[in-house]
Amino acid sequence: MSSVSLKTEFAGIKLNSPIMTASGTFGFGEEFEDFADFSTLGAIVVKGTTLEPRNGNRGIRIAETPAGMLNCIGLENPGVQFLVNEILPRIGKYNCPIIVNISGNTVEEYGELAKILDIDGVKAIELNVSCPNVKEGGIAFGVEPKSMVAVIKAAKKNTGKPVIIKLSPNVTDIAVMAKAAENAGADAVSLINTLIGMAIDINTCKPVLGNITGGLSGPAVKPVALRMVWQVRKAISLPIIGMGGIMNAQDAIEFFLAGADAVAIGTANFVEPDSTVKIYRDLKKYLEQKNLTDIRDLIGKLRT
Amino acid sequence: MSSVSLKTEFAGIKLNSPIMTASGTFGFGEEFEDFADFSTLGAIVVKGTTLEPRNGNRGIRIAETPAGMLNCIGLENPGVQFLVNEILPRIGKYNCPIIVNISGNTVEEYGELAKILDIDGVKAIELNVSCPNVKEGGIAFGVEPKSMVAVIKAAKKNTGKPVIIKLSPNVTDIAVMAKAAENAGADAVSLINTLIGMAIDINTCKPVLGNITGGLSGPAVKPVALRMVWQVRKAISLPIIGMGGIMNAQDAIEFFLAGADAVAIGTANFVEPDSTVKIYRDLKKYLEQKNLTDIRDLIGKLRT
Amino acid sequence: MTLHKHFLADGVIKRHEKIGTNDVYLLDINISANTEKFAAGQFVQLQVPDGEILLRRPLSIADAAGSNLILIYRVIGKGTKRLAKTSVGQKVSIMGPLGNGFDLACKKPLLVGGGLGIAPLLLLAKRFAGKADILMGCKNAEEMDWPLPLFKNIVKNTFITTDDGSMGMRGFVSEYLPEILTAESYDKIFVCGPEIMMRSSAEVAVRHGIICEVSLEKRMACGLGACLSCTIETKCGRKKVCKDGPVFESREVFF
Amino acid sequence: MTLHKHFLADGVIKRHEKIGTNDVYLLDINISANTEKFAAGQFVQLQVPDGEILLRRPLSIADAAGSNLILIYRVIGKGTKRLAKTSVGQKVSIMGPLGNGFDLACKKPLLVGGGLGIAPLLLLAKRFAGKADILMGCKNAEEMDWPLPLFKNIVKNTFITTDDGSMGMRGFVSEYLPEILTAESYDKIFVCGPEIMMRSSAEVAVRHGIICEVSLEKRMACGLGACLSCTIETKCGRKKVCKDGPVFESREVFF
Ligand SMILES: Cc1cc2nc3c(=O)[nH]c(=O)nc-3n(C[C@H](O)[C@H](O)[C@H](O)COP(=O)(O)OP(=O)(O)OC[C@H]3O[C@@H](n4cnc5c(N)ncnc54)[C@H](O)[C@@H]3O)c2cc1C
Ligand SMILES: Cc1cc2nc3c(=O)[nH]c(=O)nc-3n(C[C@H](O)[C@H](O)[C@H](O)COP(=O)(O)OP(=O)(O)OC[C@H]3O[C@@H](n4cnc5c(N)ncnc54)[C@H](O)[C@@H]3O)c2cc1C
Ligand SMILES: Cc1cc2nc3c(=O)[nH]c(=O)nc-3n(C[C@H](O)[C@H](O)[C@H](O)COP(=O)(O)O)c2cc1C
Ligand SMILES: Cc1cc2nc3c(=O)[nH]c(=O)nc-3n(C[C@H](O)[C@H](O)[C@H](O)COP(=O)(O)O)c2cc1C
Ligand code: FES
Ligand code: FES
Repeated sequence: MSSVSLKTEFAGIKLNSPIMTASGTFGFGEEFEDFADFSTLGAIVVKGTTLEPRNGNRGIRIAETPAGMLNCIGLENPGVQFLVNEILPRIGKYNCPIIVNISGNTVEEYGELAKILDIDGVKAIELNVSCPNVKEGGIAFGVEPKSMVAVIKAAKKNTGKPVIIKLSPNVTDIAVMAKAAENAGADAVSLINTLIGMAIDINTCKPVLGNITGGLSGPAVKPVALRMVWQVRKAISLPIIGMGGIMNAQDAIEFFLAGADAVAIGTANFVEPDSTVKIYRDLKKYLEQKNLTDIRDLIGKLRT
Repeated sequence: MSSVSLKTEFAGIKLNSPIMTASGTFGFGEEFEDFADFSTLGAIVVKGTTLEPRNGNRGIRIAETPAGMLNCIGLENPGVQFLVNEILPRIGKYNCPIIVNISGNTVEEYGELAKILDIDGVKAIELNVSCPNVKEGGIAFGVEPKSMVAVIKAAKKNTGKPVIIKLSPNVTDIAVMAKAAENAGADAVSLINTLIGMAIDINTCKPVLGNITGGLSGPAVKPVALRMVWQVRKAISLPIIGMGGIMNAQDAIEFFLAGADAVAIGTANFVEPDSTVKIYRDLKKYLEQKNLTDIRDLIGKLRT
Repeated sequence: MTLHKHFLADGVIKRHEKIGTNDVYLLDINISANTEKFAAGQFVQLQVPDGEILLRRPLSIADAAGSNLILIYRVIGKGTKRLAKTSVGQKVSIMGPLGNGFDLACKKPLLVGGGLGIAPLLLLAKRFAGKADILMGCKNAEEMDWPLPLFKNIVKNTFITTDDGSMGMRGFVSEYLPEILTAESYDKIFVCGPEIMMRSSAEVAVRHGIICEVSLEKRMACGLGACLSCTIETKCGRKKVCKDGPVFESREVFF
Repeated sequence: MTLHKHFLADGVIKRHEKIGTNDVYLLDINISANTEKFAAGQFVQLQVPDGEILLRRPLSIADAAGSNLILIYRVIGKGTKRLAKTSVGQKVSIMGPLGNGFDLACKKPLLVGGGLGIAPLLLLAKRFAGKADILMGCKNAEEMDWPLPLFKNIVKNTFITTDDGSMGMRGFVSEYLPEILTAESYDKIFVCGPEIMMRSSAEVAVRHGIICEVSLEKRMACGLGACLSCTIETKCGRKKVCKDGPVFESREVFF
């Protein structure tokens, strides 16, 4: 019997562990039923949701890159009403906090979405202001403090739930964005979303992806993500969900040390569908080895 | 006998091929004498040079990351006078254009360096305004158009040589920077310098690198670099040196298609010291297969 | 159509050999799990060993017996090139069985395969216990070297086309198909191969009033219906090839 | 001290086996090039096969004969862990010989090695053709399992220390060193091992007025003096371990 506890609290939400899933990589949880153990998950962050259903991008949607992948899914989703009516009731049975990742074309849409999702079965909302794949909306909000602030305020005004802002790494100074988010009243930040990248097929001389560019994720981006978490940790005092290339407990621990209060697992779910379970197990082992009993003893403990 | 020509011109400089070496990864060329074939190289871009000799950063200076590496060399170099008096005369024998990469603490220093290097034996200067490792200087110039413009102007005023500005990828909008550079009178741009990243040793709970953060290079960054070259190609008409994770001819071709007029090989030199030779050979083969006779028929030919 | 709970296992390579002149390999993997109920048309997500390749690769179940899985693949790019280097005894992580598989309900089936699309038809032919006919199309006689022996005793009649006429009929399967469908009263055809070949074959089938199932290919990340890499537009809305497919009734996807 | 032009070659693994209880491996590689003139103390940059590991790994030349190179390494992290999985017959890219190597000029040499630092002393002992003595230090008797047999017939006297006293003298080599230096009139000592051990040994040597060469370790990218990953501060200015070293006269680097 291990006396190590991974239980924690994030923005007022009680979590079984600080291990969450990254939006868009874990569906609605159900898809991973055979591999995940929902009692070890801190939260399921579901696929990016919009007011209306969306078809996403045409053509090829993923490409593998060295130690990473590009995606241009383009926010395909069944729309918020379907989520509320059909999916949330279904996944409630996991007894795992559900965080809904939302995306809007306008500031008002974020507000509207926040209002619709201010219901039981939703523990928090995560604002995706950085998805690089959708021409209207998305991108603009995430790289410019003013519009990001407007989005946060619109969301806050319309919900009693914690509002998590997901920061884009495609900015000159992530700390500036984080501070703006803190001042705007966000309850937490998550970072990073994907870096914008591209791949070319030299046989056809065409871009590999249907949308030309896509979002880079996976181990390749980990050094950048880790650096940004560390920068943001120094800049603000809001809780942080760290993500970007976390494949195993070692990676997760690096994020905790850098200052993440929770981590989210993304691309790793595609590589090992039981990644979250393994990370939970190995994280416990690490704490035991280090004679720590509480995951919170690790957070921000980087010695510089 | 191949009728394919890799000869080209870049910012008025005649090149044997569009394959250059990336500053800081190829020393002064001499170090690679046993492996490189200088007649296949377009230019040697030598290590970042400053007015005074510099010792660089303390502690561990490199770390391997998934498909990439972090470095925090910190611009160690023997100073511009040593370069001019000792090194340039020595490496003149290669008959390969020498481009000197320079870094200053102030705008004036860039001007001074440009003036000192306005000599035979130097074909062009490359302004490093993006090295993320030096606390004073470097970083600030590369992420803010106004100071970058000042640096370019200072250099241009002091030299008759082509001035290449090396863009930092750590910005929100690389096209904005490129346009500012074009307007300021730069003769060419090169991109990308390294992305800022970090690595943590979970046993010691300390950063791996002596300088805490370092510059990420290698295959991991290629998708980002390629996207930026493509973005910049659309934004300006200056010639571009594309770099970032080019390991083989296929990678190089992707950069040419995206719009690079020349490419620079960096981290690959550490992996295969004869990378540039192999890329030269395989690039020729590709052109033959595609029934192209001139490398310039490839440049910017991405079909979107 | 049987759906099973997915397994994730480190299989052990029992056999790995080149079976075709043109870089086609057979991989026999012991997964220490009963594979008897895996449906023909289902696939696995195989992890290319040795760490360089990030994403899993989807490969059809070509055969399944006891606790062994047979996969047949062609070297296409980075992943399969590296896979071809793995040796007997090595471990390889396998996740599956994924997708729906073919619906066997029919009396007189015709299997139609092109290139590597022939692979999943092997298990399908077995499930039909000898009562199926097969029409195989390849570029040339050389490309027929691997499927011919494999199908020898598990189908009734074998029809062959090659693009260059070096074996069997000259031309595409879809050109030969009307003749076959007229000569014999098949009530269902199962097509797997390049999309253009599936489209044209499906068209012929529909013209002959015969139900046609096709097996689609799309780039996949998760293989579980979560990432939406593989979504397609169907007559009945958007579907995921990995989960709702890869097998679809042709009229649902080609319209 | 002989300096050679570098080669870059795909060596073929001829032997690869665990020689120590604690994850120490011996790698015998045929590089189809004459290795006879490689200097003791030089190293190679070895590419870990299979593509996952980007940078080469520096490993000392433990032995060189004919066209074969012997490397002895301990599994430390990602790269050596993966290296340990390569099998006989596999190709491995080797670049070398790099660095300066030890300066053999002396009459009565004492080799001093700690842990894996003992590896390069093997070739050094051979170059001294039996006239060298060796002082080896390890954590415990178990750690002595691989070096003992290797040095058996190529040195005169062997002195041993273990941290826990389970073999030879109890303690660090530097504690035993004064005694040895007093008993016998060595005119040069060659030290390779953990930095702290080299520092303290060098101090003893200097106190006894004996020249001491040490072999340093620093993280390396290029191994050619180009990237400046491995620069150190010396009495004579900044030097590169990969090119100006790895061997230095102790007073040049420990001051
Ligand atoms: C359900 C399904 C079953 C399949 N069954 C077989 C089979 O039995 N035998 C066989 O040889 N091939 C089969 N394929 C195709 C096989 O997945 C690809 O040939 C393989 O993924 C190529 O990988 P690569 O790394 O060599 O090529 P690369 O071109 O380097 O791969 C780059 C990326 O594109 C993807 N990709 C490339 N080609 C295809 C393709 N045709 N379909 C889907 N993704 C692709 C890869 O998975 C990878 O993510 C199947 C595909 C699907 C979707
Ligand atoms: C000139 C020289 C000769 C060496 N000779 C030997 C030898 O004969 N036998 C042996 O077992 N080891 C030797 N080493 C140390 C050996 O290079 C490291 O143990 C090895 O690189 C560890 O790689 P890894 O991927 O397993 O470890 P990781 O810790 O995962 O490596 C991460 C990075 O750090 C570098 N690194 C880690 N430890 C060291 C180290 N001690 N020195 C230099 N770089 C390091 C790696 O090369 C890599 O770039 C030598 C080092 C140098 C510089
Ligand atoms: C296929 C895919 C789809 C994604 N969809 C979303 C999304 O809908 N909303 C969002 O905020 N982030 C989305 N992301 C980004 C991830 O949530 C995460 O921020 C990113 O992938 C970095 O983490 P990783 O490297 O662990 O994957 C997506 C990522 C991938 C790979
Ligand atoms: C060890 C090292 C040292 C570098 N030093 C410099 C430098 O002095 N000046 C500079 O402009 N860029 C420097 N760079 C950046 C490279 O020139 C190049 O822009 C970057 O590494 C991306 O290319 P790559 O992925 O091919 O290495 C350095 C990179 C590395 C890895
Ligand atoms: S592959 Fe992920 S949804 Fe189909
Ligand atoms: S390793 Fe590159 S200079 Fe020494």
